[in-house]
Amino acid sequence: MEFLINWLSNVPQSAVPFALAALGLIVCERSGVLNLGAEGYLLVGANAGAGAMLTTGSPMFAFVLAALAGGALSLLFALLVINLRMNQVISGLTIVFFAQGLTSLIAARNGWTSRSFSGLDQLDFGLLTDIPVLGPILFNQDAIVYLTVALFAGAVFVFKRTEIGLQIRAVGENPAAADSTGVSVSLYRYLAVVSGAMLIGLAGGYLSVGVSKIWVDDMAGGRGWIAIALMIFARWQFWPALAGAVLFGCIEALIPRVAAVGLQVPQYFVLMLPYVATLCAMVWVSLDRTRHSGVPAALGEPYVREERR
Amino acid sequence: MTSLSTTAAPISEQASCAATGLAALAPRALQLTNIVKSFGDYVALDDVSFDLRRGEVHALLGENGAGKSTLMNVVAGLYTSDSGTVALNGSPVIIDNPSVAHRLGIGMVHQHYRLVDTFTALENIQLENGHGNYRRSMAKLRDRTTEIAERIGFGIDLDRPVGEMSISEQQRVEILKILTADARIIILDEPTAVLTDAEADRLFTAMAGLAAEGNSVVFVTHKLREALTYADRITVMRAGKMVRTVAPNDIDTTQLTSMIVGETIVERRYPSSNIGDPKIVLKGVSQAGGGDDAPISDVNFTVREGEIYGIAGVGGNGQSRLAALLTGLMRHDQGRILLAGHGALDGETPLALRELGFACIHSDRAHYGLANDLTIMENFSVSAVLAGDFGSPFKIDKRRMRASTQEAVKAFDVRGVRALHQKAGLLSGGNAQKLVLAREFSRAPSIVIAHSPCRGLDVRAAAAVHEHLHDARDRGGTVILISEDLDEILLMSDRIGVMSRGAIVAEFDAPADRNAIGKAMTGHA
Amino acid sequence: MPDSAVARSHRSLLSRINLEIREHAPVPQQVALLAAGLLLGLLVSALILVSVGVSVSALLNEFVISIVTSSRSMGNVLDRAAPLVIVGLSAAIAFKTRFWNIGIEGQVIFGAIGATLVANADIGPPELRLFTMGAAAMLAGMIWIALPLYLRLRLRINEIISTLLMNYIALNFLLHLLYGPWKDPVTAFPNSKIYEHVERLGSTGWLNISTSVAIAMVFVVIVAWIFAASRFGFLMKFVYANPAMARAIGVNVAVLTILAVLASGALSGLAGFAISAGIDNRMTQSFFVGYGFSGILIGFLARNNPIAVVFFAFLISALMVAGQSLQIFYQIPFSIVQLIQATIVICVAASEFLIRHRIRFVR
Amino acid sequence: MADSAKSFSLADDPKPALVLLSNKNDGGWSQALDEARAKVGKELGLRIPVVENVPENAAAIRPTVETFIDRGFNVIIGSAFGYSDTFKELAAEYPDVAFLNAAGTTNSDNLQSFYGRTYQSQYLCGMVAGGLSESGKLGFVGANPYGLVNWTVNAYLMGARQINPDATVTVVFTGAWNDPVKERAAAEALVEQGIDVIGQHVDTPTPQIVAQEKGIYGTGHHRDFSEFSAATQCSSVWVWERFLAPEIEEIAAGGWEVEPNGAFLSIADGGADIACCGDAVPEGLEARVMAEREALIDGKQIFAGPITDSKGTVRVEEGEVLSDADLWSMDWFVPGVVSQQ
Ligand SMILES: Nc1ncnc2c1ncn2[C@@H]1O[C@H](COP(=O)(O)OP(=O)(O)OP(=O)(O)O)[C@@H](O)[C@H]1O
Ligand SMILES: Nc1ncnc2c1ncn2[C@@H]1O[C@H](COP(=O)(O)OP(=O)(O)OP(=O)(O)O)[C@@H](O)[C@H]1O
Ligand SMILES: [Mg+2]
Ligand SMILES: [Mg+2]
Repeated sequence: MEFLINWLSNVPQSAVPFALAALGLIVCERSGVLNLGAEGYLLVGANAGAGAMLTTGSPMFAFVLAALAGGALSLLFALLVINLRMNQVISGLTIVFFAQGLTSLIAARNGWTSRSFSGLDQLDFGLLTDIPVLGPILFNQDAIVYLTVALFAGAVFVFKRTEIGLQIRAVGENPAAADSTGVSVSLYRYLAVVSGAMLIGLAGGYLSVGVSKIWVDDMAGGRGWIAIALMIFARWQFWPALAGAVLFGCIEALIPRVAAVGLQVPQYFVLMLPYVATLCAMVWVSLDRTRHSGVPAALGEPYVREERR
Repeated sequence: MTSLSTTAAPISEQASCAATGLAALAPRALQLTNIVKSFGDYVALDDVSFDLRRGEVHALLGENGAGKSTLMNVVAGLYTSDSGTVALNGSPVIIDNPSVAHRLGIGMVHQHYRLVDTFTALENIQLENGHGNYRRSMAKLRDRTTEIAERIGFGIDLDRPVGEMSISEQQRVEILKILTADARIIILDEPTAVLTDAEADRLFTAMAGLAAEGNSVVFVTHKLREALTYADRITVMRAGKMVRTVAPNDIDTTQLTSMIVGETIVERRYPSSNIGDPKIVLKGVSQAGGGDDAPISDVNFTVREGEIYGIAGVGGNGQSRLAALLTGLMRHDQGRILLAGHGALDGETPLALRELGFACIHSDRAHYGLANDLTIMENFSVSAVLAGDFGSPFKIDKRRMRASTQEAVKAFDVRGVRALHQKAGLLSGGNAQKLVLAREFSRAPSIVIAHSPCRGLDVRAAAAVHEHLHDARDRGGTVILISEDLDEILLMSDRIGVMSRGAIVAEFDAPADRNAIGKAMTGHA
Repeated sequence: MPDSAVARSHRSLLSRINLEIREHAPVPQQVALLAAGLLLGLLVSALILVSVGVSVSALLNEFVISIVTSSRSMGNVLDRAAPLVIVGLSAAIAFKTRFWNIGIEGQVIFGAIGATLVANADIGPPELRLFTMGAAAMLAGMIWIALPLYLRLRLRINEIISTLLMNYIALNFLLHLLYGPWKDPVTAFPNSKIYEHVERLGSTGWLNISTSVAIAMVFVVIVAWIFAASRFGFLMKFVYANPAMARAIGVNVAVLTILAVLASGALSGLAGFAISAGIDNRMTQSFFVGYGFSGILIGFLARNNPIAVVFFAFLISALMVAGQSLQIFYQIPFSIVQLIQATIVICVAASEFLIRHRIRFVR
Repeated sequence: MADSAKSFSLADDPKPALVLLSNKNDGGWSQALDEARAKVGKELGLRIPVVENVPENAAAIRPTVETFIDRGFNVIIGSAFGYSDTFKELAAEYPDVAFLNAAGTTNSDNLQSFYGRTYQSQYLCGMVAGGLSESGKLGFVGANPYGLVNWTVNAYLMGARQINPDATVTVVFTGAWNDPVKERAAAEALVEQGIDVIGQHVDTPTPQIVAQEKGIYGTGHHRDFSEFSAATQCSSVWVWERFLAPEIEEIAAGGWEVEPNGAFLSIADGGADIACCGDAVPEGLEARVMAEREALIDGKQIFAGPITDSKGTVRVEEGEVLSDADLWSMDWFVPGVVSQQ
């Protein structure tokens, strides 16, 4: 029981980076832009967040900066795929490569590497925290955990209940249709790419400011890729993505705890677990052939009005 | 002897000058002057002028690639013209964006519908209209749409995803889309290409009603009958140029044809003279799993050598699935497909079928017919390469490949080939289809499966395709022609099967009665 | 009805710029544009370097003079280029069937594991040992790509993600071996036992470069031939351009895809062998680092053309070698090499845009 | 490796250069070496250049080292076991250059690997931990399970049991030297298991920071981690300058003789030592630790028999001492170590 509570109360923290990253990815991809750069946005977000903490010490500022850093890098990506119509797979990978180089250069130049800082604190809900079982799980978390849920709700609202949401979805499903009704495909794709990347940047910021409280090179550790898989797993839907993130949070929070209770399982196979689980999740979803995969119909295809198809 | 006779016929000068009638006197709703539009080096619109009166229904005709869609896209703000002016109700406007066209009350239903499949009808309509508070505007829009739909007699379920709708329902959504957005100038690009006669009738009645309310309607079509029946005025384009505008009363079909293609084309029925033994027999064939098309059940028919068997029917009654079975893209669940001299076919691959003498002309040319990004030579040679011609597996003989492509291009009169290594996607629709035929017929097939081979083709190209199908039959081949175009079926077939709800419900010997077939198609036989 | 407020009589600035698809740019123009893109990329990279404090003369010296004049630098460049060429080919072959093999790194790891298995167990006669190791490496690479391939063909699972995840699984498996059963029996440290002499790819006389360079060249020729002249290559074009059409016309798309993708895995595996047996003489914990991404970028830059793969592999290799000495003597973090690679890809992509499009200004 | 060493002399004045595996500010392993470089440079009056982030593959190491040699450097100091093979080849190719390699495994006439007997310093840290712990449950975050990490874990427990015979150590391996996210997760999981002192053998100070957050104590590794965390009560630290300065002087003087199995430095030789102690450590405990340190300097053996591992296998017989070779390949834990392996 003790083990279970400890484990579950750590899940939100592990789940948030996945959840925010998957959220940002969905926002972006719903507009029809294939985004493989998640790992890169996580890195610049984490880097900016750590830098802000080390220079100003304000978590608030750190998160804003992390989101902005993600957004800024995505402008380059948007330029490549929306204006220059570069292959979206390669562009995404290039962004990851670029971000790996850039962040370690910035960190090395500023001496941020391996310098720890005080991170984000849990919110204080007073008595609520003391409720047995649920208290530590639900009411002993930091602000970003709650913000994440709010952001999901906000995204669902925007996509299901507003004009802009309808238009972004239309751009992702059929840009030609959207274009002929007067919706600017490029504008909405920019909007989606940048706001999506800001969310992923925020996820990165949380990784350094909220979780590790330190910067080391390449610290995203493949979470960006898992987030992409999560999005596929969730069929590009918001709430299932959150559920998936929680599932992965469970796995991530479980791994060190398995070791800490001294269970005899080969270590490196345990470390494979998140990746194997991701693969299994993808297999599981694909076995259900009756349901549509949910992929935006125009995903990955650049749009130019006068191009003949 | 062929079914096609062409004679160069000078267009009668008088016909055009007599373009009069009431509509011509009404004020100009839209006037295009000296429009030029080029794509790269290719001039698609060469100094085109066009005008549209208030309250008229105007037909726009022309060969494939004549520039009809391009011209209309310029009006709708999707293409930016290189030069020329556009005036609306007499005042010049710049339409450099669809949203401008939108605000100016111009609405266009495109040749390929521009609908978001996963959205409901109402969401698609909202996309065209939306501003301000979403939820409130949705509710208002629903009322407005329902009202308009009732007025013009369009019944549709606003909450169904359009992806699940039939083609004609989708078209209604497209039209409602622009009507709810207050379009006063309504442009329909080939609206009837995919509709049945009855549906087309209903559409034009609705359009006439809209015109009577003071709106203007332009429709693009390849069907001369429609233009002559429903239009107040007819404009003909050829090769990017305006030919002229006429009134339907002043012209007949033959004259109109020669205006369009610059020559007279008369296709005649041309029955088979040597029908032989049964070649392919379908017995109780059923297929239900997978695919988007309607399932088929218990399909029975026999086709003989030297015969064209036409399969008529309203689209979506299982024709695509039948075609897929016959071309090896799908495998039947039940029943037997027997091939004379071979036995039962049982899930043979497309390659195996080809080796048995099959040739396949798929309805979706872009998807199954050609690889647009590859060259004409490659597209032509691929089936021969597969069969092991042109050198060894390790070394392809490019020289022989080139020579035989050259020969075929000439034999099948594929035009617009500037070089054999030009991308196939650059060919116009008709010529691309001729290239497909050249490839499919290059290995002297004994069985031809053709599914809507002339969809979207102009008169001349269609005639050429028909000629090749006739040739195949006359060589003793067996041809199965699946088409939703009843005129084509009547023209081509030696025997006709009518397909409805996944089965052959009636058979007719040619020449058959058009009305009887029509009834069988809609299930009232 | 139109009111004068919306009926403008001037075009907005943006709508004066018209983007057109260009069907055919003449070949010399294409080459010139690509070269310009490449140059621009190098120039931007140089600017980045200067901005972090490297002098222009130092750049010239490290990137041009020392590589061209020193045969040792040249040898280094070639040594590194060999595996890069092989992974570039691997990427190109997979991309030719629209299979995004992002799992090159995992296959490189498995290739080395296969080779090391043979070396550790002394399988086969010593004269054929290297050959056996190479074959085992290729087989292991194929095995590692087989699962994503199966998942893609059978369940339509996106191979970009599955191959990527396989990288992480391979890495942990490698660590398992190196910290477990395969740790060096002599030192108990986490790398495999050192290869015996018969298990090492020696050097050939000319410039003292590794045999792996020769192997890479052989595969370049084979792949170039397959792409350009064979029936397989011809049909593969259709699989790439329009798989539905290819299937309808009788091409066995699945078999072609399987063959090409397995070949891709095999080549990546071979690269793992070339690194282990050609450079490190054992399997280490980090031998694969950077080859996966570089392979993909090389494949892309070369537009899947095997000859161009050689050129870009050489370029990236030179960049790595020069980057190394920049790191030593100008205290520039090595990550700058990644930045430069990305910058070059971006600039070349921009130039491709101009090859494929024409921008026109309309009145 | 074991061929009898010949003595080696430099032709010129010594010009050392340092090749680092990772960033010189990594807070741990590389930074410790870099700090030693500065001290040695000052002591000997030399400017010693350093290269960072040279990965463990020949393609990276060789050009780096050769460039140094080309530019006249004649004492090359490496920093990773992954450099071993390449250093061995280079040493053969450049017989008049001296090579030193921290954590290396190869030696020759002009190449000497060196490492510290960290089990000694970690043993002392274990004593501190055992003394500070109330529950007797200690935690340990390790990188990868192999000899030189395993011995620190065992020594840590053996040290702790000097003070508290019932102490246990729960160890979590992260599978990486430098992954603060995993280290934090591991440390937090350990705290949940009720440990109240945490030791470590990974490169970042994350476990110490977690200790501070959770209000428990910690012991560091590589460098004195009390600079990062108030929870850190002592650290096993590298004191490379105490080895390197005399070694370079010896090389310069001529007649340098390489230890055939590498220099395996005890506290007395200046490899690893303990930085002690924090405010929480009672004076009595500190005195005991310091006394034990003196004993180690005087030759006390930690892995002296009888030692039985957690599975009951006898590892060191009564009256014997574990050999250096067995230390390096240690793949067992003493009873009381709770681990996944
Ligand atoms: N976006 C485009 N890019 C390049 N060429 C184009 C484009 N749109 C049209 N064209 C070319 O312009 C010419 C006119 O095309 P358009 O679509 O207007 O013909 P159409 O008269 O509508 O023909 P169809 O009856 O086949 O629909 C054709 O040759 C076509 O290839
Ligand atoms: N986008 C384009 N760019 C350049 N040339 C084109 C383009 N599209 C078509 N063409 C060429 O323009 C010419 C005219 O095309 P069009 O579609 O009018 O041919 P067509 O022979 O009149 O049509 P059909 O065969 O359908 O009767 C053809 O030679 C075609 O190859
Ligand atoms: Mg058209
Ligand atoms: Mg061996």
